[in-house]
Amino acid sequence: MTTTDLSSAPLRRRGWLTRIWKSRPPLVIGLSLFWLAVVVLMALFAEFLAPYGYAEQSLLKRLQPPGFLGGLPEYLLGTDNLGRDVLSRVIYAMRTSILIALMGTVIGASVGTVLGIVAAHFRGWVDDVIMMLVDFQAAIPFLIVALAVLAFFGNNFVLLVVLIGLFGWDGYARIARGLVLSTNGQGYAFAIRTLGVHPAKVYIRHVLPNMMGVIMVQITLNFPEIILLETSLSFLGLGVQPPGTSLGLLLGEGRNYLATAWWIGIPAGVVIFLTTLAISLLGDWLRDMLDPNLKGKDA
Amino acid sequence: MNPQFVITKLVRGTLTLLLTVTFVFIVLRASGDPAQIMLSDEASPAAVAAFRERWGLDRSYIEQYLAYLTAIIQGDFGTSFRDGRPALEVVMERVPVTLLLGFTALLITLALGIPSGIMAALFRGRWVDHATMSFTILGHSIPNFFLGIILILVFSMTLRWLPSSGTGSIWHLLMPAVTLGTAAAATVARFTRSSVLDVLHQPFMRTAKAKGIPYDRRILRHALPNAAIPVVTVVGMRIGGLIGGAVTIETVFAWPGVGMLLVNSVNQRDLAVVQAVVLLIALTMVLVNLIVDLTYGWLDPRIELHNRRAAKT
Amino acid sequence: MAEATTQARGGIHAASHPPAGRHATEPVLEIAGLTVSAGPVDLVEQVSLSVMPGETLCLVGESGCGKSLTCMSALGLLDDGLKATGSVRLFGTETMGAPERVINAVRGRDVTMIFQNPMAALNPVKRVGAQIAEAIGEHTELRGAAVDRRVMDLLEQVGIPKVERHKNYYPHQLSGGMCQRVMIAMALACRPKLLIADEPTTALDVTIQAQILRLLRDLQSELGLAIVFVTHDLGVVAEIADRVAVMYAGRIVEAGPVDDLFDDPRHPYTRALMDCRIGFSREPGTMLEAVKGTVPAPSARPVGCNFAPRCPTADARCQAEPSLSSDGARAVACHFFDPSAGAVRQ
Amino acid sequence: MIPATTEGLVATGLVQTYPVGRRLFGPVEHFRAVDGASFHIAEGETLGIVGESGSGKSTLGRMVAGIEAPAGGSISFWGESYAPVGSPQWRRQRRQVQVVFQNPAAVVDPRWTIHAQVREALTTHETLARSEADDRAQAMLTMVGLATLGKRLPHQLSGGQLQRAVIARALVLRPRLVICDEAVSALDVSVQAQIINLLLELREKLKLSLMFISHDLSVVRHISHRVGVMHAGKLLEIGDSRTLFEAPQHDYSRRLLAAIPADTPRQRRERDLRTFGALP
Repeated sequence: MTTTDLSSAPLRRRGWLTRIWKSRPPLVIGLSLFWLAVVVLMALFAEFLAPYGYAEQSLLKRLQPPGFLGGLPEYLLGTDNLGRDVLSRVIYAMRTSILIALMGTVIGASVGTVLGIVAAHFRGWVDDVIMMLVDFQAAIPFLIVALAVLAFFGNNFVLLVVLIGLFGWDGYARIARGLVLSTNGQGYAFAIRTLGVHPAKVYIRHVLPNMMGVIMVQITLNFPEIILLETSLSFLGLGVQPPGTSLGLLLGEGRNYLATAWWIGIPAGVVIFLTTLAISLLGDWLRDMLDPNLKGKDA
Repeated sequence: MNPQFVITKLVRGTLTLLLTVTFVFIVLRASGDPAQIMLSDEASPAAVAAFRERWGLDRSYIEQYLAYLTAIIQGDFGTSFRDGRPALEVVMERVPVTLLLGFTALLITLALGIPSGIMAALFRGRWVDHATMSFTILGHSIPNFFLGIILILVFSMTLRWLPSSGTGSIWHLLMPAVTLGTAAAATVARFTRSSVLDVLHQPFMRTAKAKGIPYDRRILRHALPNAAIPVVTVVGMRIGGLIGGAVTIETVFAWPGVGMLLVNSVNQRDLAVVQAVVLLIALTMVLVNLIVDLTYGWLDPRIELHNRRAAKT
Repeated sequence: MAEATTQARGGIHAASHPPAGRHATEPVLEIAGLTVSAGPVDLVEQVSLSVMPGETLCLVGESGCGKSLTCMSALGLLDDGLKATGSVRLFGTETMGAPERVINAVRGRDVTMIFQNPMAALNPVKRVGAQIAEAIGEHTELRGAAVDRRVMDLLEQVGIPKVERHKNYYPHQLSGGMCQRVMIAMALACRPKLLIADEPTTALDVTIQAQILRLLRDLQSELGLAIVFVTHDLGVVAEIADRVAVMYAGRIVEAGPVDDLFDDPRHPYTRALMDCRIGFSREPGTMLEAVKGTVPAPSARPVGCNFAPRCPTADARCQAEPSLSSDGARAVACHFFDPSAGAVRQ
Repeated sequence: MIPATTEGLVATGLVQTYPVGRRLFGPVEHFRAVDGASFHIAEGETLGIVGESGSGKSTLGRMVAGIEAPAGGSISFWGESYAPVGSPQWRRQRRQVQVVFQNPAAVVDPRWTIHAQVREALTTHETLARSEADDRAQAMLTMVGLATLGKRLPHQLSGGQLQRAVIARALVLRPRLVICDEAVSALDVSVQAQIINLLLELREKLKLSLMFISHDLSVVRHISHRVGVMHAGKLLEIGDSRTLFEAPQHDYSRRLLAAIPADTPRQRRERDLRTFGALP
């Protein structure tokens, strides 16, 4: 009864770094949002923003350094070994990578959340089977599984998206299951059911809306990893196939020209890095906002 | 530790392995005629027939599955069509190099991640904390293949300090191991920090203080043993990440290990080798998880909860 | 001191439980003007109290009134981010603002503490015997087998059966009541003079609570130790207290000998607490005299008397903060209390 | 006292078991949480159940509430038996019997206003025009003393107010029987008195039957007509509240009653004198 005595408003000593970090909305969050907006705009309007087509070659202007480093001014980030504009290729690659990651996230979040709810609702063997799959997924590095599947089935876009969608579903399932179990046990979902409300209504009206915050945070954790998975696969030459393009593929292509024309690969790498960084920062911040108790203690 | 706990974990590990084998079997079957896929196009009809006979492809799926399972258990993963040698042999000769890389990376992960996580938690809100947290976010966000390329660009291409690829000396090992280790270190540091912070707020820490135990011994004797419990789990999980990461890193640095073998085999569709690698990794992960679980049981006496329900007033 | 005044005032407390060790005059704990704040919010305001050797002082109040914080401040155990000002003297030595080693010299040896949730208050990965041994090793010259002997003595003293076996148990293998006994054994390890008990029986069943209270009383008369006992339960107060301090919304509103307080509560809040008790002397099924409202959050405390918004007798004067005025035995923080008249005017 | 009638709830030989420590090999062991409890609750009567933690009193409450199906024994609820848990008929029966839990903050949806939550309970069982549902929810909130607070979200209410809201949500269904499982245990004493008064008042007004489960014997004694003592899954004795508290039959009941703290320090000394013959 008196446990609340101590929990009231613990405040911390704050240094200047902390103040910047925790100012509202912090500068880093503003920058992250700005960068994500740029990425989304580029992905949406690639046709209008890219100065050239992504496959448009001009063999006479191969391997030009970036415009601002003494190259041709019309190629801001230079050209690659086939004389294609690096900037345009990065913009189109953003579209592909973001699109795949978004689709993958939607698939993973929906599949995972639904399976988690199903496991917690039915308990018993259904729960056992789903949790066994979750454990299995967590036990084997997903990149290996993805490589194996691609090896056997060959590479195609749909398979790639489905594979990437299946990455991370276990996280959502675990979270959804935990939340449902706790609210079903002694919590509001259980209490509302004892009023006679149909379980389906309880899940749709009460449980899912209450879960959205945590799911959103999980998405911000999962999204960067999904981008990394796709770019890793493409980097290894096993994801998006030429003539299509993806940030990972660009970096992979650029790897062969590191010594002579580093600008072919590096911009794509920077874009991947900044995007995952922005989402991670945003996720941290979101988590702080959503759950003040967790402030700074999260994992 | 009680045998019940160990047996449960062993059974679960075996189950995971079985699930992996089943998964590979299903993928193998679903992807078409194994004889066609596993053998190269130039294989003689006799070889195809022998293959069919060997794997029982004309029998029912259950029988095929059992035949497959038996073969796997006997260590027969098929033949690499590239050089005609048993797949297992092809894989095993790559294992030592990968282990060297993996262990070095793991050492870097632990040496970097755990102390910085502890320091960040103990000096929460100070510069150590902010530096660590910034490092963890950067480490988490930067793709390891990109980090590898940057390192090559800086230390091999520009400064010419380190070799960019291959094996042979400790200098060859340095960049791949650092690249592989740092990302995992970020996760470990972050988790260690949160775990230590969590423990610092536990009531028993206040008890220790009330007992008059000085700060350093409170941390050493009470906080860290408790904080270690969840950290062990995350280190175990990161080992999976290291294996996944090794695939890309070995490719970036042309490190001739299992990861590079896997990528090349996938590219060339040398499926016998692919399945051998996948099953071998699954076995490794199961062993790692078993070790983690046993460590866990050793660190945390509460694990025995189910068995010894004792003296209640 | 207090005793004399009480008896002079009417002598109705002939059977009053005399505190042991009254010969010593120096208080073991003396808190003056203690304020605990979290940033701009004061959680505990201007609390003063003292504890004499051998006596039991009960700190009573509802949740959020600051009684636990007051105890934590006394031992320098406040969480980071909470700031305490004022004066805390343990055995005559000022510890507030003093370096950690000053308080560590007495903390765990002369003054010890037990907590509300005994299971969580013990380290889950260390055997209970080892946890007691740690306290002994920290503060005494005992080593090796002597420590072990002492651990078993202590466990026996607090009524744990089969100590040989139970000392090797982990906390989760013991029940809540047993864990609290272990906590008490640990607290007694170095023969303290003052024990601070923060709701030690709240999480326990009523039969276990009775055993623990009994144990504490026995130990007190045996060892002559002073106890500060925090509780929200007036029944527990009746069981164990010599003196009582009632806290409301961060302040002490009334303090005095336990019999006086039960016979004649003077602060309206104390009276309200007494009224809404459901004792066995009350006729079942009757409406209780419930005071309206709830304890305000620390950030939402009213101007003036904290109890005024809930007080049935409040008037314009209560806009100002009442001071704790004493008539010798009793101290009451209420504008309606007249120390010279000895009662609250109605 | 209220006469025992056939109207009401009759429980016969209730048993509940839970599997413990699922083992790999060997039979599943069962823990008997409730071991043969028989009693009845008449219309308008309050039955108190006291017991320490782990005595099975909450499990008993959950069976009587119909939330858990008993492993053995039977329940007749005003002559009707409970439908299988989760079935449509079971959901309709929820109208008849409601539960008020210990921790009100955990059992309300944090994102809905309390008015909306009370209304949801109502519209689950009745098809009503929006305005009528609103009015009836508001009337119920007024009855529990929350007339002006309906638009608030749960975190904007104190513990006592939230418990009132939970009571309103249960009572808006006009149940015959309400099970209060430690309903006032988590509240501060001053708030606890308010809620007990509210329950006494509503019980009268709505002719409710109550099953009042608590570890706090004084509270149970105050509110109950009859009281049952539970220990280790067994209902040791059950009887008229006054008789039971004055002359408990069972040895454990006597021990339990002896453990209750004294009302005043003087009572404590008198008791100690009786028990130990001398002051300590």
